[in-house]
Amino acid sequence: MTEEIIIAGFGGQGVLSMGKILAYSGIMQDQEVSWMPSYGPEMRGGTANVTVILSDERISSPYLKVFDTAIILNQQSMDKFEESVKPGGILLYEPNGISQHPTRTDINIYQIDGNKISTEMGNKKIFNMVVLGAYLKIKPTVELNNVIEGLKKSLPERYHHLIPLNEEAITKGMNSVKLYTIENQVC
Amino acid sequence: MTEEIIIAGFGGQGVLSMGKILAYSGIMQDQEVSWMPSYGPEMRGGTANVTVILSDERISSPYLKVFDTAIILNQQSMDKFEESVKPGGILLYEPNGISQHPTRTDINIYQIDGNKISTEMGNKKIFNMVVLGAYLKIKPTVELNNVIEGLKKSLPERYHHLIPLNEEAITKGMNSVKLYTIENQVC
Amino acid sequence: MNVLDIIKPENQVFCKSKLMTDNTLSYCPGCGHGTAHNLTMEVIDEMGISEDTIGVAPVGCSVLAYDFMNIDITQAAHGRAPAVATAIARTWPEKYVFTYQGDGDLAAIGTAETIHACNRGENIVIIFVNNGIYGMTGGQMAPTTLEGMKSSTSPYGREIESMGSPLKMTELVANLPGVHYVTRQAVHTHKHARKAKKAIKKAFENTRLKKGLSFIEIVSNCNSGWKMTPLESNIWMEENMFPYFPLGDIKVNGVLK
Amino acid sequence: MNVLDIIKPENQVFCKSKLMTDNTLSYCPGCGHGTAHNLTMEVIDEMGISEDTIGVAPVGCSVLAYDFMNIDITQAAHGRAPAVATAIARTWPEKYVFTYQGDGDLAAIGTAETIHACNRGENIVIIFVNNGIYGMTGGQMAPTTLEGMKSSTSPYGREIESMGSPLKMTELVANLPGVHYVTRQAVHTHKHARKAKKAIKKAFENTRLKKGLSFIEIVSNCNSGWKMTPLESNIWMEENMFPYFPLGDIKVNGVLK
Amino acid sequence: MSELKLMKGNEALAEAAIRAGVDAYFGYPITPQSEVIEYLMTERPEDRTGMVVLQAESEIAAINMVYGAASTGKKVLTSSSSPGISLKLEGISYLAGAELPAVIVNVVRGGPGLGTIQPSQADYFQSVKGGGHGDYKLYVLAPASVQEMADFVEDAFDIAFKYRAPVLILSDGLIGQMMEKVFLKDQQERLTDEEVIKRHDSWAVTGKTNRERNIITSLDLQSEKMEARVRRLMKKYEQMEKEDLRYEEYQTEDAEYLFVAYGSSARIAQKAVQLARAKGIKAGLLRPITLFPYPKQVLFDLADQVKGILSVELNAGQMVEDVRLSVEHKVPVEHFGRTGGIIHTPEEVLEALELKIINNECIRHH
Amino acid sequence: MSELKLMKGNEALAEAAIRAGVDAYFGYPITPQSEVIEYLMTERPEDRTGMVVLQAESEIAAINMVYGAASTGKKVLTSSSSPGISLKLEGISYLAGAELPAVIVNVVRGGPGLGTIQPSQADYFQSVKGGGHGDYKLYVLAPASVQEMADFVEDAFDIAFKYRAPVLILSDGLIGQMMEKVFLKDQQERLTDEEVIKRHDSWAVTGKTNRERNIITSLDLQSEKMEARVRRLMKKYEQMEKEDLRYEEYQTEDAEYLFVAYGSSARIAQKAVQLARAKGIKAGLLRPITLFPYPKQVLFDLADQVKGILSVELNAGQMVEDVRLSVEHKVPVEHFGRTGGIIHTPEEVLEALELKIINNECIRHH
Amino acid sequence: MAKVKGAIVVDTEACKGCEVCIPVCPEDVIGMTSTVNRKGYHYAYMNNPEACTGCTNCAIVCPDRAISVYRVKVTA
Amino acid sequence: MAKVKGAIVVDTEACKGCEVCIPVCPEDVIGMTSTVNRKGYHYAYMNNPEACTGCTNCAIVCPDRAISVYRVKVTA
Ligand SMILES: Cc1ncc(C[n+]2csc(CCOP(=O)(O)OP(=O)(O)O)c2C)c(N)n1
Ligand SMILES: Cc1ncc(C[n+]2csc(CCOP(=O)(O)OP(=O)(O)O)c2C)c(N)n1
Ligand code: SF4
Ligand code: SF4
Ligand code: SF4
Ligand code: SF4
Ligand code: SF4
Ligand code: SF4
Ligand SMILES: [Mg+2]
Ligand SMILES: [Mg+2]
Repeated sequence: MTEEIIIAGFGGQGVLSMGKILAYSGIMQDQEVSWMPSYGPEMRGGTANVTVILSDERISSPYLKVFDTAIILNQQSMDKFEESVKPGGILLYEPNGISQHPTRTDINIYQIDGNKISTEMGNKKIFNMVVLGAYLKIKPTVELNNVIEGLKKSLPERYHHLIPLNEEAITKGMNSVKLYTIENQVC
Repeated sequence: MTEEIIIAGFGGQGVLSMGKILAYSGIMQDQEVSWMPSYGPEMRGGTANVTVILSDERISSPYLKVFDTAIILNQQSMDKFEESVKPGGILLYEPNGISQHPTRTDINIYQIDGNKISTEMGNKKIFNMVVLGAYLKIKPTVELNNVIEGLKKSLPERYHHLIPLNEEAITKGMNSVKLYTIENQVC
Repeated sequence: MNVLDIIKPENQVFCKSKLMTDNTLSYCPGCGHGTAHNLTMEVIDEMGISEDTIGVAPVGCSVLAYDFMNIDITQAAHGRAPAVATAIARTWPEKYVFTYQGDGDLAAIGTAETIHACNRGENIVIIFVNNGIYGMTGGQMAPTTLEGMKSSTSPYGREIESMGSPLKMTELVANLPGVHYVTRQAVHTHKHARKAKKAIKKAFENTRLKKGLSFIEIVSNCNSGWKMTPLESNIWMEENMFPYFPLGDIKVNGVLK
Repeated sequence: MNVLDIIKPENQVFCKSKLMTDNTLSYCPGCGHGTAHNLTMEVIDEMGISEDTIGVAPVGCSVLAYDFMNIDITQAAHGRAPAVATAIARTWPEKYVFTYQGDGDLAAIGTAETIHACNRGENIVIIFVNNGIYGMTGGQMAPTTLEGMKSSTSPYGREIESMGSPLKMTELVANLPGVHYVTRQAVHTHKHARKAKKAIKKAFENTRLKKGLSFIEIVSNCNSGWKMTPLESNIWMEENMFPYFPLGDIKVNGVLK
Repeated sequence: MSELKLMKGNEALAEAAIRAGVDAYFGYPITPQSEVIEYLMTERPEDRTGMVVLQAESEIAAINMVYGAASTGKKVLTSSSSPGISLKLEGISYLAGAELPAVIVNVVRGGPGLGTIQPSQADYFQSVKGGGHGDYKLYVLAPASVQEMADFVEDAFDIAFKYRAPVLILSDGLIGQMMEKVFLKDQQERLTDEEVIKRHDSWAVTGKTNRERNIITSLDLQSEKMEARVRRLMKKYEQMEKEDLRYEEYQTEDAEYLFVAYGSSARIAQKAVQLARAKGIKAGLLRPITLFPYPKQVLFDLADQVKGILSVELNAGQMVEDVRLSVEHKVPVEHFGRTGGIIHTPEEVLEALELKIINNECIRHH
Repeated sequence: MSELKLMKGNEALAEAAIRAGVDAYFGYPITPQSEVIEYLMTERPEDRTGMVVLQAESEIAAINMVYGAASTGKKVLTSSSSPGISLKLEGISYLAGAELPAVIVNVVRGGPGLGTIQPSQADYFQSVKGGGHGDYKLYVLAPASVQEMADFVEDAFDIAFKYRAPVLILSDGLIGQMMEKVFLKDQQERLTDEEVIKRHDSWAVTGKTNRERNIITSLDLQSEKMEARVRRLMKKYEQMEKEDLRYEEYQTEDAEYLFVAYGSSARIAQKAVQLARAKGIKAGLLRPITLFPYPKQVLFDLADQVKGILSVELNAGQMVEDVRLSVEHKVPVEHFGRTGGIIHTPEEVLEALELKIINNECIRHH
Repeated sequence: MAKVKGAIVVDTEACKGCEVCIPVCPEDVIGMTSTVNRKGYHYAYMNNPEACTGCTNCAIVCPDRAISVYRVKVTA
Repeated sequence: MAKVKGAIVVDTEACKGCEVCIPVCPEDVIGMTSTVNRKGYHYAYMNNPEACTGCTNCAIVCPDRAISVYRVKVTA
C-alpha cells in the first residue's frame, strides 16, 4: 500500500503539523513515510503545503506532482491542486473561504467543516485534527490508536494532556465528513 | 640568433634593471625579447635573478633551465647557476664575495671587477653597467648605440643626464673584462 | 458635513507616493520595513531626485525592495551593499546612491564593508533597519539581538557570555571621520515617522552637497521573528530596544553629539 | 676587569629566549616584527605557559612566525586569525591562544572577524603590529597608512578624500564591551620594548583569569615599505605615527581610559 | 540501541552530529539549512556532550573557525547553502592544503547568484572539480535520504580523520527539508582533550610539550616543497578511489538502459525505473554515493551491458561529464535535468530517457 | 598608431585597461599581480581618462564594487590571484546570475591554500567548470604573452558587453611578471555618462527616467522564472561556443603527436615542439585561447590525424578532462604537469610525450 | 471659527489588518472590520468618522500605505 | 663602592647590521664593523667595551636577538 497525500492551506492552519502527525502515525504501524514541505519566503503569511507519503515499501521520490489524496484548506490551494488528484482519487476540502468549489467528476470529493466544528469545540487550534479525522474516515490508512501514538511521539511531554482533546476532534471529524457531489452545490 | 641569459645576484645589485636595459637594447635592434624575474619574499634582502632572452624569432618559453650566458654576482648565485651554463657557453662573474670560484672546464669563464671599477668611478650605482659592458665585450649581442637607445627608453626623462655616465661605465666594463682560467686561481 | 463630501480629489492630503509600485508589499502585517520604504520614496519624490537615484538592496526581508520602489535598484549580495554603493557613487558622482540594509546584513556579514565605506566617507546614504533579528531567514539571532532576547538560534535568550553583547554599529561608525551624519530613528508612530522622514531628507541633502556618508538607523520591529502581534512588538520595542538603542542624532555635520 | 672575565655563563643576564628557534628571522634588518616576536616568546617562557599556548599567524610578513616561534602555531588565511583563534579558544578553554596580525590583515580584509571576536569577548590575546603598510606584498597602502604617506598604491601620498582616513582600529574595538584590555605600544627602544613586554604579559594574565579579549597594538616600522633605513624609520615613526596613534593604555580592566 | 524518529534531514544531521561526538559546530544562517544550527541551539549540546555551537558573523568566519578547531584535532562541522559555500571556498582550499580533517555540509539551492531557495544540484562542479583555487579535491558524500543525512556525519568524520582531509556532504533543499524515519545511533562519547592529544599529537596544534612543535600551514614558499605537498594530496585521492568509493545499484542486473543520479535526483530516478519497468523498459539506476571518488569503473563495466545512459541531475548538465569520462564513449550518454529549483518528476525523467536515449538510438540504428 | 614598450604582463594589462577606456578598477593587493593596481595608482588614470581606481578593503569588497559599477553599465575591471579569486566566487556567481558585464583577471599562483606565489595553472577547474555555486560559466581568455595581456582587455570587454556576462582573463605568475615587447593601442575615449545611458538604458540602473525602472538581480523566488534565467544563460554559452571560440595551432598540419596547452604552458610546449621536430618527432601544438568555449571540434578532428595527445598543464591534471571529453576516446590522451609553482622545461615536456604517449603506444601495438 | 474635518479611505485589499494605525489616531477614529478581505485580513475602517481631523497620523505609519487622507476646512 | 660592569656578545652571523641597538645604548658602547658577515651585513661590536654596564637595552631592542649580555658587580 502506498498513499500519496498533499495537504495545502494557509500558514496558520496547522497544515505542516497535520502532515507530521500523519507521518508519525505511519511510523507507528511500521510504514515508510516521507513529509516534504514547501518552504521559503512565500510561506510568510502565504500558503503552506506538505506532501506526505505512507508506504509499505521504500519511498522513492518524496516530491510528487499527482496525489492519491488532496486535503485542501483554502481557495489558492484549490486552484493549485484540484488538478493534481489522480483519477479515482480523493479531494477533501474545508468549504470556508472557498469561492470556486471543485468541479472534477472523475474523483471523489468530500467536505469537512473543520472551522465550525473546532469553533464549537471552543478551540480553533484543533481545526487540523478535525480535518485529519475526516480524512481517516474516508481513508483509514492509519489506525486511530496509531494516530494517538503518533501524537504522543510528535508532541512534547508537556502537551500530552491535550491528547484527549485531539482525539475528540478526530472523532468529531470522522463523524462530520460528507460526500460532496456537484449537485450538492447551491447554484 | 637567440641568446639566453641569466643574471643573478643580491637584491641591491641592479640585477633586474641590467636585464631590463639588455631587453630594451634588443628591442632597439628589432629583436624579440623576454625578461623573467624571480619574484616573491625570497627577494627580501635575499637573491634576485632574471632570465633575459634576445632572439630573432618569436620566443617560446621565457623560463629556462639552461643558458647561453650566466652573469653571476654573488656566491649563492654561483652555487645555483654554474651548472646551468650550456657547454661552450659563457659564465661572467664578479669576484668580490665569491669564495668558491667556478670549476667547469667546458665553458668560457670571465671576470669583471665591477665593484672596484664603480667605486673608482665614484658611483656604486653604475656597478651593473660595468658588468653589462663586460658582457657586451664578450658577446656583442646588442650594439652599443642600441644599448644607449635602450637606456633612454627605460629611464624616465629626468634621469637622461646620467646616460653619459652609464655609457662610460659600459666602456670601462668592456675594457676591464678578463678571461678567467683555472690556472689563474691563487691556490 | 458628509464624509463623501470630504473625500474628493481636491481635498486629498495624503496618498501613497507615486514612487511606490502597485505591488503588494511582501512584508508581514505591521512590519516597519513598509513604512521605512514609503518614507524613503516620499523623500526622493519630494526632492524631485528620483531620476538620479540608485538604490542598493541586499539580502534580507527587503531583498524585494525593487518590487516596491519605483526607481532603479540593484540587488546586492548579503552584506556587500556598501561596496556596491561605493562603486556606483564613484562612477556616477552626481547621482544619489543609497543602501537599504538589515541588521544581519550590515552588522554581521557586512561589517567590513560597512566600516570601510564609512571610513572612506563615500558620498552615499545608508538606511539601516535594525529589528534585532534575521527576519528573512526565519528569526535567527542578529548582532543587535538584545540580551536575553529569544530567537531561533538563541532559543533560551541571548547570552552575553557566549554570544557577545548586542552590537551598536551606529555608535561605532559615528567615530569614523568619513561619516558626516549619524542618527537613530523609528517609524512606528506618526511622531517617529515624521522625524525619520526629516532625517532621511537631511541625508539625501548631504549627498547633494557632497558631504560624505549619512547613516540612518531605524529601530524597527519584526513581529514574525519576535513572535508578537504588531502592536505588541511596537510596545516591546519601545520598552526594550529603545533603552539600548536610544533614538536621536549621534553625529551632525561631522560633529559627534 | 677584562671583558673575557665578564663573559661567563654565570654572568649572563640576557640571551635569546629558548622559545625562539635557531632559524634566522626572515625580516628585513631592523624590522620591529623581530622584537615583537621575541618579546612575546619571552613572556610565554617567563610565565611557563608554552605547553599550553597556541599561536595563530595569518598572512603578512609574519606568516612564517612558525619558523621562529618554538611553540605550536597554526597559519591562518589573510584576515581570519580572530575567527581561527575563537574556535581554538572555545574548544580548548584552558589554553592560551593568541593571534599575531598585521594592520592590513586585521584592519582591512579582517575587519569583520576582528570586530566580532572582540565583541564576543573571546578569551584570547590579539597582538596587532601596525606598521602603516602592507609589508609582505611590497609596500601597498594599509588602512593605517597616514595621510600623505607614500606607498606603492598611494605613490603620491594617501589622499583622505579618495582613500579615507587612517583607521584607528584599536580605539574602535576599545568601545566593545567584550574587550577587556586595550593598549598601544612600541618596541623600537628599550623603554618601549620593556613596556610592551609588560603589556603582553598582562594580556596573557588576562587569558589565565578568563577576562576576555586583550588587544595589544604595536606601532612598528617597515623600513623596506617606507623606503628608509631602520634608524630613519624609527625616527619617522616617532614623529609621524605616534601623534596619530598615541601610545599608552586605552582600556584597562574593561574600563576606557 | 538506536532510536527511531521522524525528522527533517537538517535536524537528523544535527542530532547525528551530537551523537557522533562532534566537538564543535560553527555556522551562519541561510535557507534551506538554518534548521541545523537552530536544532543545535535548541538542543544545547554544550550541556549534553560539551559540544561547542557558535553562530559566526559570516560564512567566512565560520569556515575559518572550522580551520581553527580542526588545527587542534577536534571534530568540527559547518553547514551552509550555495552562496554561503562559495564564500567558504578560500577556507576549504586552506583546509585541503593544510591537510586538516573537517566536515562541510552544503544543502544546495538553485543558483547562480542569490538564485532561489528551492532544491538544486547545480553545485556538482563546485563540489567535485574543486571550487576553490589550486590542486585539491574533496571527498564528497551525497545523501539521498534523511537516514543518510544522519549516517553520513559519522562516515564523513571517519574519512576526514583517515586522510586528514576535508569532506563535503552534498545535500540539497529536498533532503534537508523533508522528514523521514531515521534511526539514530546511540550517543558516542566525545573524546576528552587528553584523548585528542594522544591521537593527534603527531600533527595537531594543542600546545608544544615534549616534542617538536606542530605547525599547521598550507604555505610552501619553495616550489619543490609545494609540489611535494600536492603530490601527497594526489596520493590521498588515489587511495580514496581505491578504498573508499561508494555507490548503489538498483535493478541494474538486467538493465538495458541506465539512469545515473545522486541525492534527491536518485530518489526520483528510482521511481522512474519503476515506471519504466511497468512499461516494459528494462531500466536501472546507478547511484554514486561518493561523487569523488566517482564510480568510474562500475560505469565503464555497465556500459558494456546497457544501450544508453541518462545522467539525471537537478542542474543544466554537470555530472554528465564524469559519466562520459567513465564510459569512454562506449554507449551514448545524455543529460536530463531541470534547474532553478524545479524538481523533475519521475514521469519527466522516463520521458527524457525515451526521447534522448531510446528513440535516438532508433535514429542511430536506421 | 600604436606604441612599443617593454612591460610586465601585469603592467601591460593595466595600461591597456586605461587605453581601452575602462571606467573603473577595484582591487586588493596580492602577489603576483599587485603591479596591476600599483601601475594604475602611479599612472593616475583619474587624470588621464577619468577612470576610477580604488584599493578595496578586501577581494570581496572589490568584486562587489565591480558588481555595483557593472550594474550601471560601466566598464569595470578587477584582478587578483588564486586565494583572492576564491573569495570573489560568490560575487562572480552573482555577476553571472544578474547578467552583468565585467572583466576579472586571475594571475594564478600555486595552490591549494596559501600555497606558493610561483606560477601555476591549478585554477583551471575553478575557472572553467564554475568555481562559484550554480549553473553558470565564464568566458575564459588565457593569454600566453605580455601582448595578449594587453590585447585581451579590450577583447574581454567586447565579449562581456556582447553577452552581458562576466569574462575571466586567466593568466599566471609567469605571464604577469615577465616583460616582453608590447604594442599598445591608442587611447580610446571613455564613454560619457550620456553615452553609457544611451547604450545600456534597456537594463542598466542609472536612475529611472521616462522608462520602466531597471532592476539588477539574480534572485527569482519562483522556480519557473529561475529556470528560465538559467536557460537564458545556457543559450548565451551556446552562442559563445558558436561565435567566439578562439584557439591557435602550431605545426599541426603534419603532426603525429599533439600537445594541448594554454597560457604559459603553451609557451613551453611550443619549444617542446621545436625540440621534438629537431629529434624527428612530428609534434604539434593546439593552444586553446578560450578555455570556455573550448575547441572541442578542433580536437575531435585532430584526433583523426594524430596518434596520441598530451595535455600539458602547470597542475596535477585538470584540462586533460576537457581534452578527453573532446577526443571521445579516439586516441590516447595523457596529462603531464608540474605543480606547486615549478615550471616544467621544454625538455621535460618532450620527455613526457615520449614516455607517456610514444613509448606507451609501442607497448600497446606490440 | 474655522474647523478642520477629515476623512480616510482604506484600500481594503492593501490593508493587512496590522492595527498600527489605531493607537496613533488622536481621535480614536479607526476600527477593524469583523469581515476579512481576500487575503484573509480584517481591515481598518472609520469606526467614528465624525471625529477625523485628517491629521494623517494613521496614514504615515501605515506600512502598506493603505490609507488615503482627505481634509477640508469648514466654518462652523 | 659597588660598581656594575657589563659586556655584550654579538652573534655576528645573526646580526643584520640594522643599528637599532646603537642609539639605545646609554654608554655609547656599540659600533659597526667595516667588514661584513656571510650575508653581507656589517655587524655590531663593542667599540667601547669599558663603558658597558650590561643594562640590556641593546639586547631587548635587537630584532634578531643577536646580542647576549653579561654583567658582574665589581667592588671599586
Ligand atoms: C552569503 C549569504 N549568507 C546567508 C544568506 C541568508 N540570509 C538572507 S537574509 C539574511 C539575514 C537577514 O537579516 P537582516 O539583514 O537583519 O534583514 P531582515 O530580514 O531582518 O530585515 C540571511 C542570513 C544569504 N542570502 N547569503
Ligand atoms: C585572500 C588574500 N588576499 C591577499 C593576500 C596577499 N597578502 C598577503 S599579506 C598581505 C598584507 C600584509 O600586510 P600586513 O597585514 O599589514 O602585514 P605586514 O606584512 O605589514 O606585517 C596581503 C595583502 C593573501 N595572501 N590572501
Ligand atoms: S519577517 Fe520580520 S522583518 Fe521580515 S517582513 Fe516579517 S516582520 Fe518584517
Ligand atoms: S617588509 Fe617591512 S614589515 Fe616586512 S620584514 Fe621588511 S621591514 Fe618588516
Ligand atoms: S487622519 Fe488622523 S484623525 Fe483621521 S483617522 Fe487618521 S489618525 Fe485619525
Ligand atoms: S496600518 Fe494600514 S495595514 Fe495596518 S491596519 Fe491600518 S490601514 Fe491596515
Ligand atoms: S648592555 Fe647596555 S651598556 Fe652594554 S652595550 Fe648594551 S646598551 Fe650599551
Ligand atoms: S640591533 Fe641586533 S641586528 Fe641590529 S645591529 Fe644591533 S646587534 Fe645587529
Ligand atoms: Mg534584521
Ligand atoms: Mg603592515
